[in-house]
Formats: sequence, C-alpha cells, structure tokens
Amino acid sequence: MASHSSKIIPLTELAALVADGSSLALGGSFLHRGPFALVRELIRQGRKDLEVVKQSPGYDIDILCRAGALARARAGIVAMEGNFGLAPWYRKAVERGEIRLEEHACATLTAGLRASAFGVPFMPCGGIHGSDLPGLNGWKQIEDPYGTGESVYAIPKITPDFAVIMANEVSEEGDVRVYGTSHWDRIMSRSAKRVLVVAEKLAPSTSFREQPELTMIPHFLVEAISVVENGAWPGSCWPHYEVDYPAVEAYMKDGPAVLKQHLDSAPEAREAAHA
Amino acid sequence: MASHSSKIIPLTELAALVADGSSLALGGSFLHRGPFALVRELIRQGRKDLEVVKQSPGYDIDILCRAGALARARAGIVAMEGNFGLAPWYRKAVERGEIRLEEHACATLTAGLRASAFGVPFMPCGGIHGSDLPGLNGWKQIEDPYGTGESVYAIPKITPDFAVIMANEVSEEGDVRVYGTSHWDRIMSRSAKRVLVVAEKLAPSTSFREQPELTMIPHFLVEAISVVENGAWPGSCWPHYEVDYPAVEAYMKDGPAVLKQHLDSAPEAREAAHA
Amino acid sequence: MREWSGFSYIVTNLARFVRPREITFSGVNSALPMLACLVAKQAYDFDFTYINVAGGVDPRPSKVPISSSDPVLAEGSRSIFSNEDFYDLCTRGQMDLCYLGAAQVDGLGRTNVSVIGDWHAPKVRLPGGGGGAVMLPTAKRAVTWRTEHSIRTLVETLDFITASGGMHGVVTPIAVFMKREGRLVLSSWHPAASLDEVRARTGFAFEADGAEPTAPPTEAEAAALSKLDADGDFERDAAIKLR
Amino acid sequence: MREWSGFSYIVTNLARFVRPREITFSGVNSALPMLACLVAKQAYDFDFTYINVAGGVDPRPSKVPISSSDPVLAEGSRSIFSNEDFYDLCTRGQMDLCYLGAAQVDGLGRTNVSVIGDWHAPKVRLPGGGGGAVMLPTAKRAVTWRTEHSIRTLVETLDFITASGGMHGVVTPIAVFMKREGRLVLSSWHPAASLDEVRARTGFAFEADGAEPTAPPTEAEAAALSKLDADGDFERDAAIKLR
Repeated sequence: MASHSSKIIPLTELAALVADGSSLALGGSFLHRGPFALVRELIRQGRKDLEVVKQSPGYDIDILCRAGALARARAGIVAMEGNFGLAPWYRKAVERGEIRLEEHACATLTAGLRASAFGVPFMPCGGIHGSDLPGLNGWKQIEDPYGTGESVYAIPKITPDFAVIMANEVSEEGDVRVYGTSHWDRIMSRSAKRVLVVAEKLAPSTSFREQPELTMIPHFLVEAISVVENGAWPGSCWPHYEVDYPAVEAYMKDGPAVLKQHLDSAPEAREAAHA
Repeated sequence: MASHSSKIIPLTELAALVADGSSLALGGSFLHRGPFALVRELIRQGRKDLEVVKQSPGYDIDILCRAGALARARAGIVAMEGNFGLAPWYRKAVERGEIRLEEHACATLTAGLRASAFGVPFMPCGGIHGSDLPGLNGWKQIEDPYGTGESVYAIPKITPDFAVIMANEVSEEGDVRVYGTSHWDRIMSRSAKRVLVVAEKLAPSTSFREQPELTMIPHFLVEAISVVENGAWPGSCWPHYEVDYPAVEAYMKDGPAVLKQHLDSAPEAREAAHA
Repeated sequence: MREWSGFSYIVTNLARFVRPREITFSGVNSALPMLACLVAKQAYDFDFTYINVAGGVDPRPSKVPISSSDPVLAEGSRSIFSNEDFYDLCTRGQMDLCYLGAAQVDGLGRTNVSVIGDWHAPKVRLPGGGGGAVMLPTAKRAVTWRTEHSIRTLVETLDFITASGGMHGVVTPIAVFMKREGRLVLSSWHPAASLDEVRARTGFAFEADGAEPTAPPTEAEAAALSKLDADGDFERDAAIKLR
Repeated sequence: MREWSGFSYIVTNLARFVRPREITFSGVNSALPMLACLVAKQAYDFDFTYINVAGGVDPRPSKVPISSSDPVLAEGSRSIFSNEDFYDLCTRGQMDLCYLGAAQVDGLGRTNVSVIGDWHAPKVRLPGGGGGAVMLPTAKRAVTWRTEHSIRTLVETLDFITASGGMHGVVTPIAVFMKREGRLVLSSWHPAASLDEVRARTGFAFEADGAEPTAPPTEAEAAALSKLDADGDFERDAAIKLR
C-alpha cells in the first residue's frame, strides 16, 4: 500500500502550470471567494491570450484585461458589484475589440459545462426563447424527439483547460472544502480538463474523514494546490474575511502605477517579499 | 414575519398522501437507507397500481410486488443484494407479466430525472451504444447539431409523482440531511412533483443553521415528513444501524403468513401497537 | 411624511410583488430587490421562502451587505441552495418570483442588459444578462426595476434583446407597470408624479386604464426599510432621483 | 499450496487489472470486485484511487461488508463521491477501470444481465444491467467475472444485449480472457485446468496464442485475501467450484 504524496506547491509553481492561451474556469462569483491570488500571479508571470470561463466574473476578468493578459471570455454577467458598477477595463477591452466575448446567460454557460461533465456533446437548456443570444452564438434548437412538440436550445459542450477554485480548506492529499454557497465551483471542477486550487487553509486529513459529506472535490480530481492566506483578497472568503472595499476602491483608480501598486500590495506579494 | 409551521406528520398520514396509481422515486439503494417504513405503510393501507422509479431497488420493489401493490417499474438493477440474490417476488411478477418493466441503465434513469429537474424534455446520456435497451425503449439518437459527427442517445424526461427519501435527520421545518452517500436522492428530490420524507431523527433547527452545507434538501422542497425510528429496517441507516440480516432472511421465506408476520414485526407497526 | 423617495418607492413596490407561501429569488447586482425581500420578510404577516444568489434560504443576515451576492446573505440559513439549484428550480417551473436587472425595457417587457449600440461595435458594453435569458421565460413571474425613468431606459426598440418572456412587473422611481395581454400597462404612478409625466418620460406607448397614484408605504413597510437602511447608506449609494 | 480455489482465482485475477495511479470502481452486487480492490490496496506497492458505489473514496472500512454497497465501504473516506458523480466521471472518459457484472458474456465481450429467454416473455428475469450499458462503452477499461464457466454463461449468442463496448477482461474460476482486436482472447488458464478444458466449457470460439497457466497468487496477494476473508465467510458464501 503506497502513501499519497502532498499536492501542495508554491503559488509561483501553480501559476506556471497554466500555459499561454489556456481557458480558465474561475470559481466564486464577483468579489466572493475567487482564486484571485492565482489570477494576479498569472499577470506577474506575464501570461498572455488567456480565456476566462465564468458565469459572473468581475475583479478577475477586469484585472486580466487591465494587464493585457486576456484574449477571450465566456461569461453571463460581468461587473465589479458591491456598488462599483461596471468592470471598467473589461468594458474598454470589449468596446475596443481587444477581447472576444461569447455572451451567455449564466445557465447556458452552466449547460455547456454540464455537457462536458456528463460526457455528451451538447446540453439542452430551458428558457432562452425570444432572446437575441442564440442568433449571436449560433445556438441550435432541437425538437423533442418524443413528440411533445416542445423545442429546446442545445448549448454546445464547454471544456475549460483548467478549473481554478478558491477553497476554504484543503487536505494535503488534495480534498477541497468550501463553506456557504459553492457558486458554480462544483460543475467547473467536473467539466475542466485539470483542476487547480488556491486554499485559504490547510486542514488535517482527519477533519475530512470526520465529515466527508462536506468535501466538494475529492482529491483524485485535483492536480495541485497552493495555500495562500487571504488568497481571495480583495474579495471575501467567508467565514474568514469580508470584501476589502478600500482596496477595491484603490484598484478602481486610473493611472499608470495603480496596477503595479495593487499587485505589489496583494497578500501573496507581501508574503513573498518577506520570504 | 410569520413563523414556519411543522411539517412532521404521522406515518399513516404521510402514506395517505400517496394515491393509487402514483409513481414513486424511492431513495437509497438496495438494502441501504430506503424509506421502507413508508413502503410497508402503503401496503397496509392497500395501495394499488403503484410505480417504482429507482436505479437500484430491491427489498422495496420486491415487497410491493409480493403485496400486489405494484403495476409498473422503471429500474436499472433489481436485487436483494447482501448475498440474497435476485428479488424473488419481483422476478415472478415480471415473468408472469403482472408488472410492466421499463428496463434502464442506472445512468439513463438518472438522465430522465435530470431532464425533469432541469426543465427540459429530454437529456442526452453517454454510452448505451450497442445495447438492446434503446430498441426496447424506443430511445432516439440525436446527432450533435454542432457538427462533431457525434451521436448521443436522448432519454425522455421522467417526472415521478413523488420522491420518497429516507433521511438521517430533519428539522421541524422540513430540511433534510443524510450522511454518507446520497445515492440518487438529490436528483430524485429535484425531479419529482412532490417530496415526502421518512426521517430517522428530528434534529434541532440550530444544528442545520450551524452547517447548512450538509442539508441535501431545503425545507421548501419538502411537503411532509414522518419521524420513524428504524424506518429503514430491515435495511441499514448508517451510522445509526446496519442491515438486519436475520429479518431479511425471515422475509425471504415463502408461505402465506410470512408477509403479514414481516409487516407486523416492523418497527413502525410495533410502535403503533404500543401507542 | 416627506416626499416618498425614489429609493423607497422602488424598494417598497418591489416588495409588494411578494406573495404568501411563494418562492422568491434575488440575484447579483440587485441591492434593491435584496432590500425588497428583506422588507417583505419584516413587513408582511405571511410566510414566504426567500432564496438568494449567495445560497441563502430564509437567511438571518447579521447585517445588510453592500453586495447583493455577499455570503452574509446566507447567514443563519438552514440549507445552502447553490447557483445550479436555483436555476434548475426556475427552468423546471417552480420559481414563483424572481427579480432580474435591466438597462433597457421595451413595451413588451423584454430587456436589454447587454449593450448600448451595436453588439459587435458597442458604444457601451453592459454587464450582460446573467439570469435573464433563462429565468425571464421560465419563472412564473419576473420583475425588473430601473433607477432612471426616461426614454433612454424605457424604450420603443431595444438595442439588443437579452431576455424575453414572462415579465410580470416593472418598477421605476415614478411608476409601476404590470404586464397584461403581452404588453406593459401602467398600474400606478408615484403620488408626486402624474400619468402625463409618466407618458412623457416613457419611450413606449402603454395603456393606463384603472391606473392611479401608488398607495403610500404602510407603517410596517416604512419601518422595515428604515431599520434595514438605518444609516441611509443604501439610499445615498443608490442616488435615485424622481426627476 | 492447496489447489488454487475458484474464489481466490477470481478475486486475485480481478485485482491484477488494477494499475498504478488509476481510478478503479466497484459497484453493487459485486462482492468479488470489492474484495479485489481491497486486495489490490493491500498487496500492491503502488497508489491508486479506489471508489465504490457506497460513495467511498479510498475508504478504510472497519470490516468487509456482505453487501458490496454497504455504507461501511465509505468509512474513513475523506470525501463522498455519489452515484451521479461516478457515472459522470465514467461518461466523460475519466474512469480507468470498472467492474461490471454479467450473466452471459459473448465472444465480443458483450454482456447480458437482463433476461434468460425472450425479454418480453422471460424464462428468468435477471437483475438488469445497472451500470453496464453506460459504463461498458465509456470506461477506459471494463472487466467482468462469472463464477460459473460454462457454455450457458460464456455464449455464442446472448439472449439480450444489455451492454456492449469497452470490455477489457473476463475472469472465470478457470480462465482469464482479454479483449484483442474486438474479440475475447484467452490470456491464461487456471493451473489445475487446461486449454482444452477451457475450450470445451466455452460457448464461443476464441484465440489462445501466448496463453499459459495463470501465475499463482503472490505471497502478498494470498496474505491480503486471507486477511480480508479471515473466517472464510466470503469464500463459503460465494460457493465457487472449478468444475
């Protein structure tokens, strides 16, 4: 009987797994429990031509646009939220044609991920009728083959290269636990080719054995993890911390030095500076 | 602000909600965490023409056949398991044409339930190619409308009248918690028109507030609950109790009085006798 | 009472769409519906299920968060109802009422949350529809709101149809519309406004039979909102003007 | 060593299909594969993920249950991988090895678990395929076993094709078959049997190039199985005869 080896690696190495041009399903929603430390590290490492796949991105997609690291996005709704309104660098990137947007409803994006998770080429999705989105995206209607006369839109399979999840707690072996809502993290973890995790805390394996029902992703689906305290900054990671609104406000300022200042003031950068 | 009223009712009343001819998605698998007290109570109340919808029924479908309460079944695999082999009364009922079987693979039944849960008329399902099941059931193949050349079987929507779940713990308001695997209970609870629950224990609402992530079914999806100690007997309800193998062995005996003896010796019957 | 503020008008009228025993949902980017659901919980003497995008189910939040998707909105919940779950609830026809945002609304109650200008050459790229295209046609009732009532927001022709379908009601700082026979119809107007003003500031034609000034907030409604926005932060942030 | 029992022969040869770093699954009605996975965990000096129908993921069961879907098979797991989850894992092509039951197997490695006789007028109604029709074509490798090796069980023509597709290996009390170029080929036979005996007791024709007597259990394999079935209950219950 062999023993499991640890899946914990430094953040720089986690980011290094992601090649230029990768598509990334990013966990969380808007300012909440996103794997933002990894997003920033991808920028520091100069990654290019990335794709974001996320129902409700915000800070993550905005900072990737600001850094010129993004080429494509599939998203349902994009905003900073929490009173900050639109995501300005994302908005400019779309308006200037710098990134290619595939506009979804949140549930159509989920349907595409479900197709991937369930191993089928497409997934029927309720609603959508009367919207301009199908015309825009070339989504086909399929008539119910069982004669009800009902027609339903089929969303093509979406298979991100990576799902990147921000976890509350992980085991050394790679089990992942989140508290509160799982957002769309579960389906992301089942649809992507590879799963990477940023974790707020390392928890004892015994604690996972005691309540295995709480584990959202089992170890064998996870490739690698970095433990980064405050890794969801400037967003929230409930119950550990809330949104750092002053930090988001500082990020929102325009100016040549703001992005670098923001990146340098991030917890993982300050940690690295001390190391 | 109004307060929630309790959803806890006696088992006799829970069973009375189920009309003759109803289709029942029964939770659990084989001898494990099935809502068996309710199944027996339906027999005591003389219910007829029921349908069982379950990926892996065993004791439940067998006793319903034995009592002449079943008319139809949609199932993936039927057995007593735990070394008891085939479910003999079910087997006879099918062989004699007394019940109409729609034979599924477990995953095709899940696909039909998913169609219902997701509000779409059909659900693509991986695999199945080369099997005689599609011909038997009239399942259609759909070609991927996005030109991959891939063909996939579409399973028609399955909407049971009831999902009946055996819970470890419930709140008075109707929240449902299970330990260990959820089998197919989650998708059953999202696909059926109405959800009934047999619960091993009533737990304080505060305990649900402390770990809401453990709640499998939120209160508003649940219509009514009976708290029945040993309600999964003669099956297991982990971690409370294991399979009562001698009781199953006694049930398996042929003879005119066996069914009545079995029903009379069930925990809910003995409880009622004392009341 | 001082003049009924646009902020209170919108929140109160959104709350009034909530009905007993129903399942009501509020989503992202939706501070006003979030407040409306919390007002309804406090002000109305009936039971309903409030679910939200933070996974909360009848939560007991320790405070009212700035972000309408903040995890504090799941505090005190006895279950977590995740994003996949509430969308499925809606598409299978069990969502009674949901609030969905809009930048433009037309006379058929369709919405644009995608773009001002041409989609492929946008003048302004908007957030996108989020739940809209799927929830609007599948919820039993959907309700939207606009903090600006003008011919820019209530339009004859949308720049893009993000979502179409079961729109039940629209609330602005000066009016409440309801859908009747496929078109939005004026239901009531702000007591400080008038039918003429609503017509002048609305880009689409509408019927108004039976419309009248909106009933002012009840004591319970006013008290609930005051308590939820005790410091007036939400009202200040929303910066909603009647004119 | 005494004669290698049919029970030990099947369990050991099922275990030998497990490979390092892979995901291996055992299901309902599958006591022998359950034992095989537990043997592999004990006997082999490599790591693999064992998931099972009880939701267990690399469990540390406090005992070996009679029922192969018993919740004890999830004891000590750090996660629960539910039924929907492992089917999806399989259909999306990430299941490396799964064990699936069969009543009849044909020379193409297709299985019947549905019926003896005509489906609509059954002589014997069998359990049904469970995972088969979906898992057999979508798992990377599927393996089945029969406790009886005869022309009734290894047949030229199935009474019904429950499942068809990716069958990789078949184990009986006297033989191990592997699939090669779309047909089952004899890989090895029980040291107490012979190629002739296997041919005589098999209903379909097969190639046997390179086949030889099966390597006897290693010390580690034998020790692991002895420990798991210390009282011999499983062996007694299985009642597997070589002839």
